[in-house]
Amino acid sequence: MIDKTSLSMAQAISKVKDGSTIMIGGFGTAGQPAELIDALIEHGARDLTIVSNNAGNGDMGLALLIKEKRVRKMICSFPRQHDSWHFDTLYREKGIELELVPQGNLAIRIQAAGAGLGGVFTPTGYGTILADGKETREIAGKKYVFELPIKADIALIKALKGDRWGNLVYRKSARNFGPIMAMAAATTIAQVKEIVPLGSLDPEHVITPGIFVQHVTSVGV
Amino acid sequence: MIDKTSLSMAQAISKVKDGSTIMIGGFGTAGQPAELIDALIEHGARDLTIVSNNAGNGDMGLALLIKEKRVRKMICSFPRQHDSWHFDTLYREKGIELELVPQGNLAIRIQAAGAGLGGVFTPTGYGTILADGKETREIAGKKYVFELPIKADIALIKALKGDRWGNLVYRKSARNFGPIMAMAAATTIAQVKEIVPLGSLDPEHVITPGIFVQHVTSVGV
Amino acid sequence: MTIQPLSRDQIAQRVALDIEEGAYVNLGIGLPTRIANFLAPGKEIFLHSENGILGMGPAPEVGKEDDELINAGKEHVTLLNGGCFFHHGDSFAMMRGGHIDVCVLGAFQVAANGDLANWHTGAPDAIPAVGGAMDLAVGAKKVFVTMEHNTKKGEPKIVERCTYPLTGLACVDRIYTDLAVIDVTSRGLIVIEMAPGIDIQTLQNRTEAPLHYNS
Amino acid sequence: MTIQPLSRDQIAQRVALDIEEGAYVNLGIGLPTRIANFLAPGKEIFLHSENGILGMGPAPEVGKEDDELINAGKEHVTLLNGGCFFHHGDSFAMMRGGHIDVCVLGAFQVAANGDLANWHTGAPDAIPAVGGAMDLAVGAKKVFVTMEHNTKKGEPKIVERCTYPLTGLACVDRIYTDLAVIDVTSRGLIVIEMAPGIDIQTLQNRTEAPLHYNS
Repeated sequence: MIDKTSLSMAQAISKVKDGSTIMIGGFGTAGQPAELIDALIEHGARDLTIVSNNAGNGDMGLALLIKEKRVRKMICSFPRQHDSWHFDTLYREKGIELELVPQGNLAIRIQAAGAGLGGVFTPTGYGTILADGKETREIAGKKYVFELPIKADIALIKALKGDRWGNLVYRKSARNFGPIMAMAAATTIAQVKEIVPLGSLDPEHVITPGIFVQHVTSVGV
Repeated sequence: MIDKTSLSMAQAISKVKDGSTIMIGGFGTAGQPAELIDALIEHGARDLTIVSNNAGNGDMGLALLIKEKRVRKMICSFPRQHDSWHFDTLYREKGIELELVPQGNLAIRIQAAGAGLGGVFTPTGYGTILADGKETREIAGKKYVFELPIKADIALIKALKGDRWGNLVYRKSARNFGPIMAMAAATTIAQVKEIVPLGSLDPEHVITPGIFVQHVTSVGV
Repeated sequence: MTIQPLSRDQIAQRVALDIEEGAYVNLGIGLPTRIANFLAPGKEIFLHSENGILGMGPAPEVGKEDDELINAGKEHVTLLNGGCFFHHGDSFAMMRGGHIDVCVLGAFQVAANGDLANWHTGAPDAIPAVGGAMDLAVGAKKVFVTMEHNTKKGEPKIVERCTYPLTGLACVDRIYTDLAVIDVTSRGLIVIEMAPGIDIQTLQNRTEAPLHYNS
Repeated sequence: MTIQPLSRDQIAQRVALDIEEGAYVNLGIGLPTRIANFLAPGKEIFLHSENGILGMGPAPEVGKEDDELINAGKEHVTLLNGGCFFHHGDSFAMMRGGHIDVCVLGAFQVAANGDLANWHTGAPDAIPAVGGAMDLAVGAKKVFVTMEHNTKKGEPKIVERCTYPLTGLACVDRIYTDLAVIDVTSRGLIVIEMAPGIDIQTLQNRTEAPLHYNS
């Protein structure tokens, strides 16, 4: 019997190694896997590359991971927020590397990794400093920038419900990056509010098929 | 009030012009919008480019459209089936052009069009005759072929239910190409078994958001 | 007659007039978000949020906020009957793929050729953050900009060439400021409306790029 | 002892032994489809179908067929408890993106370096059709091939170089025929099992490419 819910959060997170690339779901705090990030902080891995839309809020979660200097590099679209002071401080001190990626290029590069593409030509960012040094091409009269896939060793995502085969459903705008990050990581760990019996998720309504998820861990209600 | 269900099937299909590129959903007969294809046959448009996984079955639908020499070119992955005699005959007579595309490249090229990409590097087909003459590139030690997006003037798809804003849900493996074709066509016409009141589709379960659909037409039960 | 610049709400109200029923619309953070308040209640207009919402409704009643139902500015919103959710891949396919009819963005500068600068002042100590602005700039069928006509120091924001880092090239279709509504065309900037009390010469004085008028 | 070639069902049964619990597996049209019949009922194995199914179950009872629940060979199937549906984009992301652990394909020819030819005879009047074979060949973590060891005319199908148009380059990991199970390795073809009654020399005689054995 395959049971992807069998590991504790700490056991699942122990797959993270120093130097890993980790995708973290969420748009602001919506969809952010707070408990998994706490487990990652507890775990102690260092020298991480984090792929996430933002660079942490307040003093918790990703912001705390950054504060503790465990993040070597952030790949994100919108680090600056009203409460991103830990990132801001470290960035100004040159204590953290930043690869700033337009949000849609972040999404498509993650998707490209999940879908096994070598790269894509995207119109976004053409002619801007975020395309500096990148290959460009005119295709059918429009200008594009070549972007490489972004893949990860681990994805940490938050969903609403999951089953022992790893099937997931999400809730409202907390879905955001979860489904595409699950596809782009070698190991995806999903925290869910509820683990449900196999077969209780309608096969028409599953958003992330279990093939993209290696561990499902419950955070209770 | 926006009501995408207001046109009859014939009125919706009248948007097709001679020389149009038309995507037709379905994998074999599952998900094939049979009534819309009948309306297209009735409509009379000629010199069509058809993008569809197969090249018609038996004597009806797409096979009939091909038999009537209304299709200039097929873009598909698997034209040959046990009952694809109309395509087979016309192809051997050089009465129809064929662009044979590996199924996953067909899918990703349709997705690239829907997502506004200029093109993608795909590993599929590398080193085969289906990549003859195409640009290739080695990226991170793996070989890829450059493929251009495939977009369409019209997509004809089949779904289970739709509402007046164009939101769609599908049924089982009849979903197949519907969602990605809807994204890649300037005008998408969906035939549904049932038009349901706005709000009766759960916002978490909508598979094709209405933004990708211009007309919804009922074929009854 | 003294110049009566439009208030921020009046600018939002003016943009709302140009959004047609049935349009798929993305409203940027800040002033553009306010436009939603002025859309005619009888018109069905589809508001898109980059974080995976179509059919976004107004702010919820106090006490009914849901932290998992937020807009791009991370403010609480609601979902209309008929709205739906989707992931970031599909959301940016809508934006990049030309499916959004209108986006409305704020700006630091717009150039005469439609170049847009709205994400970065270029200041060396600024924390850069781009979000979805570049995707909207290249992907929306029409790009509208709302901004004050001049900076607080009185410098023009409609310029010959942007001095701030660009968001997108030749992408702006129409500019709404407190002083005027201006179309960006292949024949240059064409003023189509002016605020009460302002004259052509005064508007030009406050604008670096040359303005034209349909005669 | 006379040679006792494996029947098609025996080949399918043999492949089934090599599929581990928890594997995500795509079974090609024809002989590979039969493998499903021989998977140990106690093992949970996830069958993927390119047309948007994960967790495919066996053929339905007579009278319970559903034309909208079919496999890649357009045969009626069922869905297991815990299975799900998705569109073609996601389905081929699974295949091309390295998410499928094992695919099993039929073949016209396999070369010593793992090149696979299974979609087109190259005959001038043949109607070409490729389907998802090329995606599986490049994308699955392991590519298994099942085929008769020789053509009906007795020609070898395991060759130095494929003469038929290729499906994928250096992609085959293991070959299952009626006469042997052969691994494709960087050191060449290594025979790991032979059918009852066949000897090394006879097997080599029926094989164009040189065969090796682990001593």
